[in-house]
Formats: sequence, C-alpha cells, structure tokens
Amino acid sequence: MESSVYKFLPVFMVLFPICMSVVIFWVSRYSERLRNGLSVATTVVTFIAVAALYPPMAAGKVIAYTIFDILPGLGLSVRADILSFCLALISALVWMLVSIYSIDYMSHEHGTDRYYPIFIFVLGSCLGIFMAGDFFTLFVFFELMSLLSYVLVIHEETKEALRAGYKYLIMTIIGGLALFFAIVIVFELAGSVSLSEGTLVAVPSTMALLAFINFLIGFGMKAGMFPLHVWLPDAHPVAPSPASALLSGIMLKTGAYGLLRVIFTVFNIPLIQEARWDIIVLVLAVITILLGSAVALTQEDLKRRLAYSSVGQMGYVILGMVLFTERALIGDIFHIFSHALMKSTLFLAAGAIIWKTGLRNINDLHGIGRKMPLTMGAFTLAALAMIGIPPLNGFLSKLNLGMGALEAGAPVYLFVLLVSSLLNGLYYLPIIIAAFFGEAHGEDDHETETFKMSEATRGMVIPLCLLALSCLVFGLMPGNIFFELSRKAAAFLFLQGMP
Amino acid sequence: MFQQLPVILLIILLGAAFIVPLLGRKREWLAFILTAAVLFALFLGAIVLLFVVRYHGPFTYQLGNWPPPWGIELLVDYLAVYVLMILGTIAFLVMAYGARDLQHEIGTNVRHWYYSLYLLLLFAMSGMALTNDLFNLFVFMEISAIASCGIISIKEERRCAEAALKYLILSTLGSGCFLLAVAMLYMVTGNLNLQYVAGGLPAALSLYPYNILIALSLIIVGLGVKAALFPLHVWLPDAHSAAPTPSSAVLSALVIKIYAVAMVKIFAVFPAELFAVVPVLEIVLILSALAAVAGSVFAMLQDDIKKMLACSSIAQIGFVFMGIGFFEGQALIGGLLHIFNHAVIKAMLFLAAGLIIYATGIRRISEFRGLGMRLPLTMSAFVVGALAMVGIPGTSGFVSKWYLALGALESGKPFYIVVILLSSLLNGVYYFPIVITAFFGSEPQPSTERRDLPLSMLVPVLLLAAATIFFGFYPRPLVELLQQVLASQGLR
Amino acid sequence: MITVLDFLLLLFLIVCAVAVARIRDLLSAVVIFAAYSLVMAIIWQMLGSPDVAITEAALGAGVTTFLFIAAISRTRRTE
Amino acid sequence: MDTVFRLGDNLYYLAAMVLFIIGFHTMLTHANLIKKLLGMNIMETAIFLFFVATGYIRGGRAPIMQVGQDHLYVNPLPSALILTGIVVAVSITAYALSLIIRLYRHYGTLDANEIALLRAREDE
Amino acid sequence: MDDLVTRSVCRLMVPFVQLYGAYLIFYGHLSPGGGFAGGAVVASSIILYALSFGRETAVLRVAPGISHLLESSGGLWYLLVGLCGIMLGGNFLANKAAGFYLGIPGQLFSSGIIFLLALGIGMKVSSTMVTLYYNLSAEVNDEDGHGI
Repeated sequence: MESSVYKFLPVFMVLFPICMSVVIFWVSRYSERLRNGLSVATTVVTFIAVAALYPPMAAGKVIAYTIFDILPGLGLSVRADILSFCLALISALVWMLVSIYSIDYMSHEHGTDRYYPIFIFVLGSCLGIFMAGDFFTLFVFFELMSLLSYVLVIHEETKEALRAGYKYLIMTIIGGLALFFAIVIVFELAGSVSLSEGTLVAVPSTMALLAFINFLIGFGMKAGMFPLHVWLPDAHPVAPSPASALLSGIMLKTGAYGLLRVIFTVFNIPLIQEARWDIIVLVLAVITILLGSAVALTQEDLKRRLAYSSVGQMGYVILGMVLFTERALIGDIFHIFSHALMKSTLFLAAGAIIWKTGLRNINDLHGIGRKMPLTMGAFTLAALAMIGIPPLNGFLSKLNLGMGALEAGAPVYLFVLLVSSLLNGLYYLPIIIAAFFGEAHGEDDHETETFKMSEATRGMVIPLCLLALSCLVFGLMPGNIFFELSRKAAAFLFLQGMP
Repeated sequence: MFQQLPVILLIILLGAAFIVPLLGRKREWLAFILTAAVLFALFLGAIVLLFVVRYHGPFTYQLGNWPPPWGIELLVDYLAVYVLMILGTIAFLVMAYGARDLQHEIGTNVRHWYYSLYLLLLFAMSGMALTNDLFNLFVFMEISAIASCGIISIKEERRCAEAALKYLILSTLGSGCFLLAVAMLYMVTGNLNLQYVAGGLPAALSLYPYNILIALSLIIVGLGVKAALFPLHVWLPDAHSAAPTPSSAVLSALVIKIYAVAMVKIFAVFPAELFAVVPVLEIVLILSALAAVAGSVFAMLQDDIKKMLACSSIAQIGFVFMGIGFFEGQALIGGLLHIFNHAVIKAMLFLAAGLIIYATGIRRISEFRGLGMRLPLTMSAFVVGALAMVGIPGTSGFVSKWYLALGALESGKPFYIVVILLSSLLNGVYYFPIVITAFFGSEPQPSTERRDLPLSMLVPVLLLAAATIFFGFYPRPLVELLQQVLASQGLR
Repeated sequence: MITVLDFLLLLFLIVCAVAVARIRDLLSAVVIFAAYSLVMAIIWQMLGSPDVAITEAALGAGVTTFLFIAAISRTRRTE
Repeated sequence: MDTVFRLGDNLYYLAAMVLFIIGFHTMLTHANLIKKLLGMNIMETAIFLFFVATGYIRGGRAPIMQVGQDHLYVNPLPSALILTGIVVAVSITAYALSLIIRLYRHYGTLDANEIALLRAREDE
Repeated sequence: MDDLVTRSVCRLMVPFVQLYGAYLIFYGHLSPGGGFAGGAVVASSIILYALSFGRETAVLRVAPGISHLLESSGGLWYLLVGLCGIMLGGNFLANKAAGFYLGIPGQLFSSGIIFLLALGIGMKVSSTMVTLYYNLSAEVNDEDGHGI
C-alpha cells in the first residue's frame, strides 16, 4: 500500500503543478488573490510531495516504471533515485520560497496572468526532468521547460528583453537539436535510452564520441558552459528577479543533472577515462570557471554580475563531475544545493533592491545597506558563502571539491578553485563594503534618506532571509540533511559509473 | 462487397464532381453539403478499407474484369489505404473550413466550380494512390494537375492566373518526362501494370540498361517537378501562396506529397541491384538535403505569411524525399510518416494563416504585432505548428524526424542528421519570431476588436492542432501501419 | 527497312517543329503547327493506329488550332 | 553501315527524341507564352509518337477485327493510351490558353519575363 | 465574317460533319474512331458554325448552359453505365463478365456496353470542347470564364 503511494508520487509531483497551471490560468480571470494563493499553495503541496519521497529515497530505493510507450523502446517513464530526489528537493524548496516572494514583487508588473501559470508549469516540467526515467522523457520535459521559461525571460517585453530572449530561444533550439542528435545515436547504439539499464554505451567509437559531444552541447548549453554560455548573461538579468533566481538557481542545474546522467549512466567512468573525453570537459570547465569569475568583475549591472558569477559557479559543478573521485562528487552535488540557495538569495536580494529603489548599477548602491539592512544582510551572507568563507555552505562544497581534486591527483584544479574564490571575493566584497560603509550618492536629501529604513515588503524579505539563513545552517551543521543526501547520491552515482 | 469499395470511392468522387456544377450557383449550399459528404465518405471508406486490408490482406481490383496485363488494376494495399486516409481526413477538414473562407475569397459565380474542381482533385489523388498501372497513374497526374491549377486560378487576382500558368507549364513538363519514362518502360517490359513491370525489369535490365536508367531519371525529374523537389520547385511559392486558403492548404498538404507516394510506388518496382549499381538514390538524397536547407532559407526571406509557409513546404518535402532517398527501413518509415505529419501541420498552419487574413486582413509577418491577444486560439494553433515544425518532442514533427535520423544512422550516413537538424534550426529561426511578434512586445490591448471567428473555421484548425500533439504522443498506430507498408512492398 | 516516305514525313515533322519554334508571327506558327499535326496523323495511320490518326486530325489539327487562333485573336499576333 | 541500319530501324524513336528536345527547348527558352504552349504540344506529340512506335510491329495491321481472318496485328494498347493522352493534352492546352488570355487582359503582354517583372514590382 | 460563301458552305457542311462524328462515336468498336474522335468531330462542327456565323448565333443554337449540362451528364452517364457492371455482379465497367449482350462481332449492337460508353464519352468530349471554345472566345466582361 505504502509503496504504491511512493510509486505514484513522482508522477503526481510532475502532473500536479502542470494541471494546476491550467487552473491558475483560468482562475486569474476572476480573482488575483485567489490566483496568488493557488500558486503558493501549489508550490507548497508540490514541495510536500517531493519531501514525502524522502524515506524510500534515503533508504536507497529506486522507483522506476514505464507509463506508456510512444514507440517501441521509446516512451514516457518515471525514475526516482537519490540523485533525482536531491535535485527535486532543492527545486521544490526554492520554488516555494520564490513563489511567496513573487506575489509582492510581481504586484506592480504587467502580464501577471501569464506569469503565474507559466511559473507553475515550469516547476512541473523541471521536476519532470528530474523524475524522467529515460532520456526521451527527460528531453520532452527539458524542451518544455526551456521553451516555457522563454516567456519568463522576456516577461518585461522591453526591446532588450526581447533581444536577449531571442538569443535564448535560438540557443535553446540548438541545444535541443544537439540533444536530439545525441539521443538518436545512443538509441541506435544501445537500443534503449532508459536510465535504468546501467551503462548504455560501453565501447568508445566515433559515434559514441559524437553522442558525447552532442550531449555536452545540449546540456552544457543549459548549464552555461563555455563557449555556450553566451545567452546566459543576457537572459538572466532581463528576467524579473524571481524568475532570474529560478533560472540561475534551478534551471541551470537541469543541465548539470543531465550531464551527470550522461557521464555516469549513458557512458561510464572507465570509458570516459580511457577515451580521454574527460579532458574536453575539464578544459571547458576550467575556462568556464575562470572566465565567468573574471568577466563578472567587469560588469556594472548588479544582475549581470550575478549572472556571470553563475557561469563561474556552474563551472565548479561541471568540473566536479569529471574528477572521478567520490569526494569530488560529493562536493559537486552539494554545490548544486549550495549554489541554488546562494544564487537565489542573491537574485532575490537584487530584486528587492530594484523593486524598492529601481537601482541596478553597482555604483549607485552606495549606502543601500543602511537603507535595507535585512536585504543587504542576506545578500552579504550569500555573497560570503559564494566566496567560500568557512562556516557557510559554499565553503563545504569547495572544500570537498578541492579535496576531490587532490585525491584525483590533480592539484592544479585546487589552484583554479582558489583563484576563482579570490575573484569571487574581488567582485562581491566591494558591493558589500560600498553598501554598508559607502556614502550614498544622493545629493540633496540623503541625510534623511540614509537613516530611514525602508525595506521591501515582508512577503519579499522573509523568503529572502530564510534562504540566506539556510546558507548558514547548511554550512555550519556538519552532517546536515543536504550533505547527507549528497553523500548518498555521490556514492550511488559512483557505483553506477563503475561497472 | 468490400471488393467494390475502392472503385465506389472513386466513382462517388468523380460523380459528385459532375453533379456539383449541375446544382449551380442557386443551390450552392447543396453543392457544399454534397462535397463535404463525399469527402467524409472518402474518409470512412478509407477506414473500412484499412480493416479489410488488415484482415484479408492487400487485394487488387480489375476494372471491367479485364485480367491484369491488359486491364487497369487498382491495388489496395497498406500504402494506398494510408494515403487514402490522409486524403480523406485533411480534405474533409479543409473543406469544412473552406465553407466560410471561400465566401470572401472567390466570387459566387464560380464557387460551385470550385467544389467540382476540389472533388476532381481528390478523385485524381485517390486514383493515384490506388492505381497499379503506370499509364493510369499518368492520367490521374494530369487530372490532378489541371484541377490544382483550377483551384489556384479560380481566384480573381492576376497573380493567381500567373502562378497557375507557371505551375501548369512546369507540371506538363514534368508529366511529359514521366510519360516518356512510362513509354520507355513499356518498350522494354511490354507491360504497364506495376507488378508485371517489376517482373519484367530484371530481365530487361541486362538487355537494355540505358533505357531503364533514362526512364528512372526521367521519373525522378518528372515527379520531382510535380512534388517540388529542390531545384525544380520554382513554381511552388507563387502557386501555393496566391491560391485561396483552402487550395493552399490542400496543395501543400496533399498534392505535392502524392507525387512522392507515386515515386515510392515506382521505385519499389525497380530491382534492388539497380540502386546498388547506380547512385540514383544518392542523388535523391542530396537533392532532398539541399531542399531541406534551401527551402528553409527561402522561407526566412519571406514577409508574406502564406509565401513563407509555401517555402517551408519545399523544405518539408525534402524530408519526405530524404526518406525515399534512403529507401529502406526506419528512414523510409520516417519519410512516409512525414507525409502524414506534414500534411496535418501544414494544413493547420495554412488554415491558421487564412484565419488571420480572414479576421484581420494582415498578410505581412511584420504587421503581426499583438495578434496573439486578438486571435488567441488561432495563434496558439500556430504555436503548436511552429513547435512541430522544429520537431519539439511531443509533437508529431518529432516522430518523423526521429525515424529519419535513426534511418540515417542505420545507413551509416550521420551527415543527414546534421541536415535535418540544420533545417529544424532554420525552421525555428523563422517560425518563432512570428509567434513572438504575435504574443509579446506590444502594448497589451485587451478586448480590442476581438472578433469572433466562425466556429466552422476555427474547429478544423484546432482539430488539426490537437492531432499534431496526439500523434506526437501516440504515433504507434501510424508507425505500425507503415511497417506493414514496408513489409508488403517487400522492403526491409 | 525504312521507306523513303517514312523518312520524308519525319523530316517534314522536324522541319515544321523547328519552324514553329523559330517563326515570330504567332498565327503562322499555329498554322504550321496544324500542318505538323496533320502529318503526324498520317504517320500514325502508317504506324497502324487509325484511331489515333483520326483523333489527332480532329483534336490536334482541328480543335487545338481553333483554340489557338481564338486565343491569338484575343491577344496579339506577334511575339 | 551497320550503325546506319540500326539507326534506320529506330528512326521513329530518333525522330521522337529530336522532336521532344525541340519542344522541350521551345517550352523552356521562349518567353512568349503561346510559343511555350506550342512547344508543349510538340513535346507531347513527340512522346505519343514514341509510345505508338513501341507498339508498332513491322508488317502488322491495324487492330480491327475482321470476322474469320487471322492477322498479325499492331499492339492496340499504346494507341488506346495515346487517345487518352491526346485528349488530356488538348484540355491542358485549352486551359492554358484561357489563362493566357486572362493574363493578357491583366498585364497587356504575352512575355513571361515582362509579366514576372510587373509582378515583382507589384509585390513591392 | 459576313461572307456569304463561308456561311453557305458551312450551312451545308455542318450536318455532314455531325453525321460523321456520330458515325465515329457509334461505330467506334468496329472501325477506327470512338468517343474521343467522334466527340471532337461533333464539337468541331459546332465551332465551325460559331466561327462562320459568329459566337452569338451559335450560342442561340447551343447555349453554354446546355453545353455544361451535357458535360456533366456525359460523365455521369459513363459512370452509371460502369456501375451497371457492379449491379450485375461484375466489377466496375464489367462487360462480358456482367453478362451484357455481346452480339455478333461486326454488327452495330455488339460488344456490350462499349457502345454506351462511347456515347457518354462523345457527349462529354464534344460539350467540353464547345464550352472551351465559348470560354476562349467570350467577351472581356463575361464572368463565366473559369470552367476548364
């Protein structure tokens, strides 16, 4: 009885938001409040549904079954294992908090009637990616999510947003087509694209390499890997801040998730190591890390700087998965958690500032910390975590990544991590210092303004602070739940990749 | 009883085509009802034939009880049934849409002629699907050429006449080539019946190889002109865009495909060794690859929505021919499947474009700003079409591309996957901006002139859009049917 | 063995065809085309297809010529 | 010499091919629409000639039944087919002519290139 | 064309041409000819008449409406005769198999339905040709210039 409930849960958590988005779309004609309430309720219910999956997942069980076959050997199927659970959990959590934040943030925006349904629908398709039992299902939801998030990207419908959105759309299509290519090749080589059948391609060949490269293009595009990151710094800043938080915090991770599956399930560690394909990924990851961090330094726009920072951080995630030590993998998965928390905090904080003051340029933010102490406090916490200051979660992931690099016998990557952390510090710290200690630029009435606290609304500040606190909690507490999950997932994945 | 069904279908189509003009312009509604009923009967008949073929196997029908080598023979096999089903469904839906649309596109005095020509066209296409006789195929080709020119030139615009004339001349060129090829095949085999030609060809191949090769190339040129295979496509953009919307839909969705089907039928006759020796199929493949890319590039350059859709058909027929060019296994399934999928998608897109023109009078894509708010359902259907054209999974466009790609890998030519992907990307590049312009980037003008569209026009579009999604998730019956097509044609 | 008549008729056909293609006066071209059709009818009779010969004489030489002349009279005569 | 004989045997086919090419060429290269149509007709009759020649048996008779006689008949099938072909050709010619008249009424010219030019200008 | 000679000759010729056309149609199964050729000959007689007497006079004799009617009914007739084959247990257009009276070869009423079919074809072809001619020679403002 109980197991059948668990069996049903993955489908439920995908279908429920998707169905609710239709309801929300319909409701939004009649009542805005009901619409907002329903949106939050949907994310909450979805989060509970995801969390309810914890017992079997923690026990190491795998839920996998096929719903129906579209074509012979190709169908919609479900698979929930510890890795997919990790990602689903963090997605649902962040989504829930962001949806609360959205209500106030979006209250002055136009087009909210389409924002909420899409917002909820993207949650469903995002979970669909994680709960997919084969690459076809994954592909379906991946495309669904990518295309729909286009609407989130261009929400403001300015010329700039439309241009960025178009770039995003075309890159998405390219990525989707590359995935299509890769999946076709794997299907032809292995006769199946299921995630549950162990290694699908065990022999290196030109075709396999072609598949690998195409997977890398498809998922790397989404994950913002160099040189395919070009859409990201344009698309993330133009979206409304809650959407940017999700785009940077969660949707980038779908690419990382896909790459994890490709490396450990479609292929396996010996194959990739023998064929030296990991070199490609390693080089690209290192470039991604350094380039993202370095370019972030030069950005004046706050959200743009955050977006470039995301590029750098995704580089860590991509690096971690090809070091091929269990320790690095723990750090890798934990960094997915931490980055989701940190980056959504940062974007939400930036959003709160923009919402309240309309300021986007970093040079204008002097003294903002005195005006909005809670917001900037959360920002500071997350930024410190980003740099990797010890008691915060960012430190924990970087520590594990670095130790993994040492275990793998490649201390050079530790050096890359350190350089990148330094760069992180260089571009985050000035913002913080200026915000709290800098003189405000306002000429006439800054005397009165600086001492008047004017935070954003409670509905925005509370999710923001919760997220910021989680950065602290999940760094400070050793053996916390996310870290435990990462450990289990890493062990599971490593086992899968080592036939 | 069912033995007579194929010919009865042809008779009612032709008979109705004769009766409809007699009803004249006074009882035009009667003419319309008769047309619609006959088209629906075609659809039902195709379904019945499907079951007959499934339970009793393919069967032949001798006109006038003349035994095969002399008489004309109809062959009801899986391929014919598949094509008939497509013809019936799409033609019926397009006609249902046309009831209203034609009222403002063509004059009252010619509308009954339009129905007649439409039925004649369907008669010719069904005949091409069913016939097992080369010369008969030629006759049906000519009838369909005249009828399709008729439904183009019936509109009182001078560019329609020009487009129709261009089409007529090139299409006669094509059928001339085809007839010459038929004559050459007849010369060396002494038969016109496809089965007997197939029987005679291996022997003839050793005696008159050049005759057969010339015949083969003439067939490719002849049918290629009519199906708008890449370098021979010049007539298509004008003809398909100038015509009244229902004609455009039927021409793009059905007429060009039926020649591809004819090519499959004829290629199946030639011995496999011939294709192994002579790179005929490679040429078709290369042309199809060029078509897939070039058609998309042409479409990108258009501003007129119907012209853009017409150019996109050039690219899509390229996919169909790609399947034929591989001529085996999965790729052929993909190509044949694309006949259906593209028929559904392109008919839907043309009808949606027609709805836009009907409701707003806008033809230029650059003026589409804000249309998404004014015609939400139509533009949503357009979105589905655009997604299917790009081949997003969950739409029927994906499935055919999937099979084509698998086939390309199977044949060890992954290069063609790149072509497919490139063409899909280009599709995205020109379809999505339409959707974007329509939905985003304009001041929202709620409820401004939200004109109610007639249900009879909207429902076919929505049904076709639903079919696009349905067959994206449940293509199995079609694929299984096509596997039987391949099995019964003696292909892998 | 081919007879001289066959040869001459075919030669005449080709000459007519070239003339039709070259002549700039449309009406003359049509008249030459009528002659071409009639010779074609004779050739078909010689090839043992009297049905085709009659039909060609009536349709090809007769009706087609009528139609062409009707069309030319409604448009223009020179190329 | 042998080649000449073989050529002589295939004289009808040869002539049909020459006519086909002349017609094809006229149809494609002439700008005048009526000329194009004449070329089309020449091309079609050339194909018919080819077709009938395939059915011709030297010394055969026209396939007309005469009671009580037995002859070598010419294959009747090609001529039966050609009948249909001629009718189709005539109807296409007639239809094309009606279109040409319409075009002339609208554009005042029979030159395909000029019409294309006028249309292009109109589209802009 | 107000030429007395032309008109008189035409008036004399037309009945004979039509007779010859009818002969071709009815004797198509016995001698060269048949529906196509006969129909064309009949049509050419009418076109000849129209050429010499002018279109208006010809329209009075054979109205376009009648021509349209004959066109459709010719086709329908052909189909109906063909359907008889099915009714009598054969296939479409069945002749011998459906048990039609084949008669004695060489006589007018022989070879079953071929004669009837030729009649349908003759009707169809002649009326189509006439319609085509009418359409081509129609005045500029005529609105019925479309049917093929």
